Amino acid sequence: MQEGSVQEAHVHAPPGGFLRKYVFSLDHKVIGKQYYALALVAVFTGMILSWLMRIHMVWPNAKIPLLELFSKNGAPGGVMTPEYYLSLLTMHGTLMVFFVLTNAPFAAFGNYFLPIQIGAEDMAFPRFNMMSFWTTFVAWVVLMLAFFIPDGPPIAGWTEYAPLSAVGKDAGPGMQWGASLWGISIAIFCVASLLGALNFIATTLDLRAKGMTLMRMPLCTWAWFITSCIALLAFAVLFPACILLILDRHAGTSFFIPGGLVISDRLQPHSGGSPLLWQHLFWFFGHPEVYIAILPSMGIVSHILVNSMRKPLLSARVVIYSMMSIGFLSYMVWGHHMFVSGMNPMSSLAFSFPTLTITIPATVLTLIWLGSLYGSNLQINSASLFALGFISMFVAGGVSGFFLAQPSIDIYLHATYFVVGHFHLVMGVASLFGVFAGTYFWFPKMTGRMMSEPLGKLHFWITFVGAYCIFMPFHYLGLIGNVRRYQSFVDDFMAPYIGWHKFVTIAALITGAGQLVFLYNLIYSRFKGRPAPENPWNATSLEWSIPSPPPWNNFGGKHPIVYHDPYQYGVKGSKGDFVMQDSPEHVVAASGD
Amino acid sequence: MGTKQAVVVGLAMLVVAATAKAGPPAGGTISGKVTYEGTPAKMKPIDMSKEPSCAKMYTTPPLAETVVTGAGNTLENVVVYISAGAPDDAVPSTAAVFTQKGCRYIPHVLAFQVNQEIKIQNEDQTSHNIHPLPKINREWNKSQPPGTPAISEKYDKAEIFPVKCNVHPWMHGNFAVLKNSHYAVTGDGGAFSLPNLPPGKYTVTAWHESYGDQTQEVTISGSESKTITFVFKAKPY
Amino acid sequence: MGKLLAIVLVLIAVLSAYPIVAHMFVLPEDISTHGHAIDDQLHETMLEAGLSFVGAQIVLAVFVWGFADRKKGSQLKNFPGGAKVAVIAAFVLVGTEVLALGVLGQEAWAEVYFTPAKPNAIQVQVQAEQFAYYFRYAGPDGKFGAIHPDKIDEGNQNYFGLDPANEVEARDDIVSGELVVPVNREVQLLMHAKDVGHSFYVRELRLQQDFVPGLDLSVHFTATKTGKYEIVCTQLCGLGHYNMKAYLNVMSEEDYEKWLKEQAAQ
Amino acid sequence: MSSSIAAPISSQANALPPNEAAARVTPSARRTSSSGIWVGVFAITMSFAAFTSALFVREGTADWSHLVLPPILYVNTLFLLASSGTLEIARRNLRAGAGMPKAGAWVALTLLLGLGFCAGQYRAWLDLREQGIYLATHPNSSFFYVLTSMHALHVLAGLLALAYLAYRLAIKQCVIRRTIFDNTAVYWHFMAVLWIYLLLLCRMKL
Repeated sequence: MQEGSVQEAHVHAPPGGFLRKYVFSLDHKVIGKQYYALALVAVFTGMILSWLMRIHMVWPNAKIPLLELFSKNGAPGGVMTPEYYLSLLTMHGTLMVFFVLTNAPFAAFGNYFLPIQIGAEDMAFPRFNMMSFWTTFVAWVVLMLAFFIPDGPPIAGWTEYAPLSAVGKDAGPGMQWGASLWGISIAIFCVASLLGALNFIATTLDLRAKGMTLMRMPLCTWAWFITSCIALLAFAVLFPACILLILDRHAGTSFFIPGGLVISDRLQPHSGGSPLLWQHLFWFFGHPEVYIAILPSMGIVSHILVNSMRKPLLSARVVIYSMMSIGFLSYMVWGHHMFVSGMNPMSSLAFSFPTLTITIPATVLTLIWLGSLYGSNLQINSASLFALGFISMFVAGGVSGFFLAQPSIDIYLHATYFVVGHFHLVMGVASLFGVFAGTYFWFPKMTGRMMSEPLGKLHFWITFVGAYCIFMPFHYLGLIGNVRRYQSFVDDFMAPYIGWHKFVTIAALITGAGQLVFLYNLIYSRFKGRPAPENPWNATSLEWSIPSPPPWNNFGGKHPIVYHDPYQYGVKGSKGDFVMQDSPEHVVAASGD
Repeated sequence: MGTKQAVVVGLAMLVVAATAKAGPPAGGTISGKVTYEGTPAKMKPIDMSKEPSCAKMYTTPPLAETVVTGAGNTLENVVVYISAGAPDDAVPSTAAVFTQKGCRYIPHVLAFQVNQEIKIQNEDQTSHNIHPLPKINREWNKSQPPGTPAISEKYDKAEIFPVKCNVHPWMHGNFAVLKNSHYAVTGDGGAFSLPNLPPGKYTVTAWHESYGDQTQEVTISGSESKTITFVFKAKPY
Repeated sequence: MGKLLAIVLVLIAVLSAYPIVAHMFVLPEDISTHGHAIDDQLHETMLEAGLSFVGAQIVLAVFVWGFADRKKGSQLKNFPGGAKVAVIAAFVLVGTEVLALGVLGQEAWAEVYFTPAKPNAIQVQVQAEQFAYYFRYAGPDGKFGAIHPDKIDEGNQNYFGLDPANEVEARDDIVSGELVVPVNREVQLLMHAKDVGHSFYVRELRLQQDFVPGLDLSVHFTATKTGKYEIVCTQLCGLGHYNMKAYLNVMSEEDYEKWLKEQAAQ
Repeated sequence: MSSSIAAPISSQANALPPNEAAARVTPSARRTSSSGIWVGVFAITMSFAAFTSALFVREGTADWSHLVLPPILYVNTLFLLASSGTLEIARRNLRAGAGMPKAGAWVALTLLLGLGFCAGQYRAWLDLREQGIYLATHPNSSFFYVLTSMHALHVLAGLLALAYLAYRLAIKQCVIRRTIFDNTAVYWHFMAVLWIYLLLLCRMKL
């Protein structure tokens, strides 16, 4: 049946009709753009939420008039209530982790470029592909609904720890229907991601062009492939967890709710459930999710760096193996989120070791990137700036992992701003830098127009410096024991440090505003940008061997044949300094491996 | 539903108007006091150390208010009302005010009429949360940061139920939603008085949050005033 | 532009390191017997992590400075030793770090979790609830009254759901909103959650432990310095999470006895 | 793989004898959907593994009681196993180049057996209800309902695929690509295996 769809989608004339072309398109390129658009909406929503939170946190009694118009209960008289702060916190986390960090680097770019980079005309199952996007879209709609129901979004944080998330309205405002919507939305999202991952894997395994051996795949294709393997496991586990949560909430079961709980003066009619069960199931997904967010960016960044260095990496193989081992290890470390959660202290040590071990492949990657820079011919442009920024951010966020990986230190640092700084840098900012780099690099191919370089560079400087100003202080505040997820700091202990929080808030406002430059650049260049040539960056991989933007069937019915490793740069004795993957030209000594 | 109430209210208004026309009502009065026998539980002091802004408002920590007694075994915070015999009254235009001050509810027991507006205000420097726990009325749960406007609410069914603050566990009060205007909450001295009762046979109910309720039948003829006493059984624990 | 990036990278490395080096953010004073181990561990890690951070940023800066925007046709070089060096370096440097930190550095953990509380430790039951802590001392009889969730009546200050009417043990239990302990005596906390997940965090004690509903855990500590310290909740527990706290009051032995008597009197 | 792309549209393919139609499917194309189905099987296995681990954790708690499985489950099991058998026969027929109606009939039989299984499962739930055992009665019943219903959902998906096959073969009497048939078979057999596993799990743990 899927075969049938492949044919219908591609054998005959290009897809006709507005709906088939732009809405329910089976074309992986359109679907990729749709994912990108959704992520863009989500990221700006999430950013505005973080603004509101930061403002309220440092000026707790500040009136935000517009907010009252948006939610009367959430902000009576324009002053945000404690529960609404938590609602925003939950929605910020959920939007960013699921709809931005999972969608943008993985689903969006993966959909658009994975098939092209392996020389395929489309995904293995175009219908599934369309379904995954629209299912994701439904998940997003369901989640956003929480803003518009009377009791508002849930207040249990993006981890939705049971029993807080499981007992329903007694747990507080937002925990009646808000939390249910959350559970349903995430369950739907899981299905979508499973379909997507399945599609990616099948495509990579089976639709590679002649001569495109696994080892000849570009590094970002590898990253997307490994990521989809991780996603397949992770979401397959989160889905059951959500089902059980929803049953606890609405069917009166007791999977996560123990007996004898008295909440809001009411004895809860449950018995025997295990709150730790939720934590285990959630983090078994949750930690790999971190790598689902970061791995694609690693791939994209490597792909772009090689191109702007005009010379191969020290070793593409090592990069691939490192990414594989990160993916593999990511399944043995979820417990490090639960060091102080009452888990058996023995297992804490058991989880700590692999967690520290992950730093080895991560360091290998970093050293490979750095080492490759040596003696290169580095071209500076918006794309490569963000790629270099990624390395800097990845290191900055990575080293703080050393602390949190150790149970004994985690006793002190757990649930402080140190953690917030850590995961925002390494998971949030770093992988977004990958997305930005990818955008500046591939925009010409996706739209047929170049993005504005000056604006791109301006965007980089604001974002790069801004991100450090926001997230570095978090580490310091964590060191003095500043607890996270507080809507305001009521204790005198924090008084001397509020200044730092104010600084962060202002930095966040400026950096956020800086993203408008990016938005403007996207929209402006899409329509008014300089027309892009077929291969503006003198790159070697297959996506640059076809027109910009690519025709509906990618290779115009031709069937690329691959002769080389993906990164033939600085090749001696060839016309240019590079040889494309599909050029039959004989390469004397392939530099690199 | 809503319209039905409107009708009821309308009728009630007519009744009131009629009586008003008939000149000053031959107002009988039921008055008396509420006492207890036995030894009531000793009220423990409330530890507010977690909320310094409130704790510093008291020189000695205030006591819990579930059982407040006065001289001569009198009992405070008892709602005395006409549970049967009197017609539903018109909804008063004035709002009943419920104040959060020093992390306590003032008054501890707030009695008001069905569909009467209640205004809940926060006079503290901290954020409070108001979470009434009715069984038949609509339940809601709102927070009230300092300096925000008063919360205005209504209840459309007669019911007596507890009110709690989710942020400060010790803050517990009670809402008594009553059908007619003939009610009183005993204060210091445990005395109450229900004036302006037209002649008739009435059921008077006294409700206390931890001792439950008692009823007495009272018949009023003309403008006589009757005195009754409610005696509750106090438990040491 | 490349040179500028290099400069900014160096600036970032230096400025990020400054507040640490200048001790602008010092850990709160440690008042526990096990805390020093955590602090040592943390400082050692800080040194290693800090060096790797600054080092990496500066190497990045140097290479960007040296090799960005070179003039056309300038010679490409390969990193001496190529990938091998990188891999070996990673394994040696980080590998030893991992071993040092991960294996050797768990004494603090061991002291908190693998050594049981001494038999003479004072037992205090702490109940976490939305949004406060309540502490229970067994009282003269040294026995805790049983907990009956259905008997909980907060308006009446019965936070634990005790049943003094029917249980003698419960009558003399002392319930306080403040954790009062004698200095230099080991205290064992019996942790009980009334409603949802909470956590017990005292910065100065270097102690953090979640409350898990339905699962009564226990931790033990010895406070070495008298004074008042903040206990805060670090596990998101609902709308009042930010306001969920209590105080740890470390007293001299005799003050503690006095306090117990006063409480018993009430 | 492009050659498969260049293949004529299905309506024309219908006209062709089976072997030739099969020939139109290039190796790469056949691999495509087959690795797809295996990845899918893997994902489903993972989520049932998650349910299982949840069960093991929950089993440790005090309120864990015992649940007597409705005997009809064993009958259902036979239905499901039989359906796997009939599907294999259908495939043999197709391979042997026997007429499509014959294969179609066997597929239809498979479909009926599958429906029988679902009906039986429903019956089992009713039996429990009559005993007053509902989803939330105790953890065992919760897990029983969750596991069986999740499995039943997956079976229904399989039934849809079977219905499609039966329709194409028996009624339209047209060729269907062998990969589709094989994948459906893989999925359907997996459903049987999964059910055996769940049955044993429920029998031992619930």
